[in-house]
Amino acid sequence: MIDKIEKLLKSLESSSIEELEIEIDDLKVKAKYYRQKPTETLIVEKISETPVQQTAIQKNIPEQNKIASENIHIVKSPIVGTFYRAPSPGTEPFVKEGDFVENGQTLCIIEALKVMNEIESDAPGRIVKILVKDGQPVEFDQPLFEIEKV
Amino acid sequence: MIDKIEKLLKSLESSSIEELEIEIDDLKVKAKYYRQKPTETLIVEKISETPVQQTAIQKNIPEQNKIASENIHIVKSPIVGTFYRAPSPGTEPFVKEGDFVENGQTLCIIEALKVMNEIESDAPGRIVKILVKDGQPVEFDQPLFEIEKV
Amino acid sequence: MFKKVLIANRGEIAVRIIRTCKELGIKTTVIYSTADKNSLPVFLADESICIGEAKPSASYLNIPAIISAAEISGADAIHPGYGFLSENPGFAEVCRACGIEFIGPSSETMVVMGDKAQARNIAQKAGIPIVPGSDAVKEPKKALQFAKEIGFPVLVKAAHGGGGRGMRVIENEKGAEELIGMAMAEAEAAFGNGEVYVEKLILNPRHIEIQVIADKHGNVIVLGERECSLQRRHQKVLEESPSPFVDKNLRIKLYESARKITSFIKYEGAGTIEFLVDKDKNYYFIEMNTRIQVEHPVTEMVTGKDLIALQIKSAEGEQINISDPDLNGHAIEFRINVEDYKKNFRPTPGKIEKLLLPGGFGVRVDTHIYEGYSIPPYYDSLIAKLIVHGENREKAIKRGQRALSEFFVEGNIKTTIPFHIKLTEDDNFIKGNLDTKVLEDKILDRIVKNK
Amino acid sequence: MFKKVLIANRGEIAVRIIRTCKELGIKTTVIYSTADKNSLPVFLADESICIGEAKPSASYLNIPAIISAAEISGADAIHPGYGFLSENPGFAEVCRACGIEFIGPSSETMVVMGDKAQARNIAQKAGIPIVPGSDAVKEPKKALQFAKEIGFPVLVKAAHGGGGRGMRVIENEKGAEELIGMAMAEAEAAFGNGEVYVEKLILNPRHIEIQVIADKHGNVIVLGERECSLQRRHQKVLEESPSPFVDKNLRIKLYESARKITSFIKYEGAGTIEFLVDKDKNYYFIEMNTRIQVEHPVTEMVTGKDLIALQIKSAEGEQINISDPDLNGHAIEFRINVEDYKKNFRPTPGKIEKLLLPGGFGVRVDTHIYEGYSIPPYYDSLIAKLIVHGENREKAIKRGQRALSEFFVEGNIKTTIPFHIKLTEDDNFIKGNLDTKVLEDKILDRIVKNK
Repeated sequence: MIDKIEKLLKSLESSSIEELEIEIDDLKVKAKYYRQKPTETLIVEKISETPVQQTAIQKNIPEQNKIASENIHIVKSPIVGTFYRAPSPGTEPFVKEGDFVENGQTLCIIEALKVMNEIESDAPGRIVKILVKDGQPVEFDQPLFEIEKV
Repeated sequence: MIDKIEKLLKSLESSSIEELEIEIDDLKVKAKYYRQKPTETLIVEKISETPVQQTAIQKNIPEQNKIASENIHIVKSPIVGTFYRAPSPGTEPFVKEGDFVENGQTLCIIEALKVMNEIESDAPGRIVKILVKDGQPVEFDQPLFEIEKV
Repeated sequence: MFKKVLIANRGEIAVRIIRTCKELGIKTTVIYSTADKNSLPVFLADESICIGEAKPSASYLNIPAIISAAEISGADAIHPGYGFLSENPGFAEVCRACGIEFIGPSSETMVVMGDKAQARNIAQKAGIPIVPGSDAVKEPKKALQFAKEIGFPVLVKAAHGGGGRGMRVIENEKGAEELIGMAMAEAEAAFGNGEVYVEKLILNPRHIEIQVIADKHGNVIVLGERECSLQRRHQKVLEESPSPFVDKNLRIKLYESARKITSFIKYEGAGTIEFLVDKDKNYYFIEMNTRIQVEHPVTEMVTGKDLIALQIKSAEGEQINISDPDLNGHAIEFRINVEDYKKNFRPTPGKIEKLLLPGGFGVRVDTHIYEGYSIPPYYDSLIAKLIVHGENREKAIKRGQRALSEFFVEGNIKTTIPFHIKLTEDDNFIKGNLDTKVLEDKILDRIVKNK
Repeated sequence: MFKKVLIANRGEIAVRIIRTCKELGIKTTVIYSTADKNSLPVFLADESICIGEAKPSASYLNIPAIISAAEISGADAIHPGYGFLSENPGFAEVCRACGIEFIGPSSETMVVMGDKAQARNIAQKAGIPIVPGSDAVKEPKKALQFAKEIGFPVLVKAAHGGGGRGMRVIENEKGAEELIGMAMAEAEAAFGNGEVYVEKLILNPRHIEIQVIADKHGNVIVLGERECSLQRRHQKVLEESPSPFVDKNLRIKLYESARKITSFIKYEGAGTIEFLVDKDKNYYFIEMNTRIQVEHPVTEMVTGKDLIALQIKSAEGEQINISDPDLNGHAIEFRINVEDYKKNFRPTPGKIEKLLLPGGFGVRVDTHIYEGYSIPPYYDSLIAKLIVHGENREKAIKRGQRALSEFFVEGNIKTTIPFHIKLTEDDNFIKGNLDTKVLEDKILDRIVKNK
């Protein structure tokens, strides 16, 4: 078994895995690789980053790092489509800022290919901010809601 | 079992694994490798500099920074040409390693355009090292002599 | 004219398409996966939409996400590039069902030409030479019978897939049936269909292909041939145009055959007709690629025609009534991959710390890399295409050597640049003595061992 | 054939020459100043020799040091590039006296063509049209008399220098003598010789030049014209070939004149004959440049000929017996300088922190910059030449716009890239309504004020 572990560890040498944990029967292995981090100094960062373009869609994405504080959970879009706050035009929105939501509660609809996809909250808490506007196109992984965990 | 672990640990010597934990039955092993981290500034330098080519002429230039210690003075070539240690073929060289020289004393000749240019010392001291060979082409600013100030 | 084109691809071909769209005054939207957030196409396009995770099935092969992105961006056409969904008739179908023009031929054409057996039939009906061989067969015995009829050696090939899987060379009758059975099992495992066909094996053939552009009005333009014989594991490594082997007489015949089949199937857009050519200059249709190809720039360099522009023009329904362009000079494309050629061309994705791209007269670089770019490990290893043009083949080779010598890529990666430098010094290459096996049989060993 | 060429220059033209030498199998040595230690030519050449301090007089104009470098490197020829010593007859003389071939014409030719008055005389003798005007004159009164003879407006020009110093436009007789006197005083101060000549002023002329290559056997090849009318303070900012103004008839006449004068002076190497062309397509010889020019790539792009290679071939004494090449498509060169065009084109040397060079079909970049390079403040501000080629002028402009849009240079510098983007959108430029004053009179203000 150890031989197999050895083979596995070596084979991951040039991967980007940083930490690995394996438990199999009674064997438990934890490994941590040294990965050269590209963020060494400010200068390197500036050099190595292509400025990300401001597109119509990206423009409205707040900087994730800024808001990702300890208590704030971000609900992101799992698909590309159009964001709607209410089940149909003219009806009440699913949620408003300040509302408390349960895990699994519907937060919005994203329409993709004429299908209305209900997006559910993946954490309970209070809606602090709704990051996109009704009818706005959203891309994959785009932050939609800030939820304060309570 | 310990043998196998030993083998495993050694085999990972040249990997990039930094930390490894193994638990098997009642055995628990924790290992931490020392991985030399490239220092940050070094990388920046490497990135931003075009590698200077090794030409026939430049190959013989010692790294200036290394030798430029407090007491060492470097006499550099003021012109492009061919370096000669002696006034004419077969005669004694102007100076040898170990010699003490005065400010203004002739150290060598650099021939350029059929003209023999005598190069004088611009500091008094002991010749520690002669950095180019007799008959070798030299470029502008090329280090010729190391003189230890006394 | 299209107002906005969505590019359903990544890497250098996405950059390539953006460039022509810009020149045509068409807006561009690129889709991208989370792994390509900092990629050059995302930076260069007018608009970019993240559509999914890194793995291709979640992003570049994710049809619903791509269509949804096209809808929210308001694109009126989709360019599929090469690879990914470019030869997927279902995708073309969905695009059109959603009112988005798919820049490529009809899905019906893609279905037919995507099936080797059907494509052979079509070629035969169009009256162009094909490699003597069978229809798709299921039973090993029947396959053996065909093999005997056309004579050994023969090639057994999967009828419903490519890439060399399910492919077997059978030298003679001895053990032939078992080998055929194995090929069928492989094909079944790889493509879900065990049918194969049996072909006469053309010994040491050249792979020569003809570029065509057809509009929706029946005009077919032929844009010269490409010599693509230098291959490793059926992957092209270097292409050129014109072929050093094709003379005027053969060119006329290849042009005529290419035009025939293109017209016969009422093809629309850019397509490539691949031929095997034996040492006596007999040629045989093998397949048609219904998309733009990696190596299209060599054709652009010798014809002066922008193939992506013509492809878009065709999709827009415009008339393309130009005559077949003359071939001017000679062009060579070097595919630069992040691969360690000394270690069996193992991919080496990583970060580019230092980059100098070659430039100057007669040098073109199509690439998506830049200094500081990290090559993600999820996609193919092509990082740049270096294309050189010269007055003749000899000058093009010298220019290629010069350009390769000033192409510096540094980082924790290896590229095939040193491999190409050695390839250009190889006698077989310099003399143009090429066939589809020459690289693997005669050149590779010498290069790897540095002789 | 030369075995080793020493390149007595720096920057992009040094890179340009290294490239062709590599393609020809000739070794290269570059000389450099201490300021250019980390420059691209030093990196790309086979060999490099530091010859002096940063200031040009200590290095790139330092004839003894350059000759000494050539001797220790064993170079058999020197390429002077443009600027620096390229039009210095003394340097050519010394090279040859030391047994080193100077890649350029004879020093006698350089002397004659370097003197405007002599060059005019030669042109007249060779039977090609010159701007009506005087010989070199010393006395203001004599100059005035000539002015009256040929009619106002006239131009008074220093006979022994260039760059606009000692130059005066005189609209009419009133105050003419004083103005002439001032011009003479300026010429005396700038060039140590107050002689001027008086010329008929051609109103709103175009600057159109003809590229020639002549071998040592009397063959003269004419390689099309270049339209260089877009100038700011007599400095070219953008050049193209062919000229949108030259028709077949005018081209024949310009070719004939260029060939006449080249043959007449038994010219050797690459040369450029500059003409002014008025709105009625009358043309007048103004001067001949006895070197390769910055804008030579546009000629290379439309003729397919490598001018540096032809220049070297000529210097080697080879026969160049090709016919005048046809002009294929259209090429435009954008000179990219580190200058702040909004602040009167003030130079802004500094470090390049981030660089993306344009690429793809029909795009050529001649440059010596790279990411991380620091532009020294001692030399001129040209950092790159972007050359685009298209099937016609309209397509070349679109391609230029595309290429400029993807050309990113970041750091504590400003470049003229945004200036060129606006220039390509200017109506005068798009319509080809060009003359030597149009940029300053009609375009610049609008661009700077961002109208």
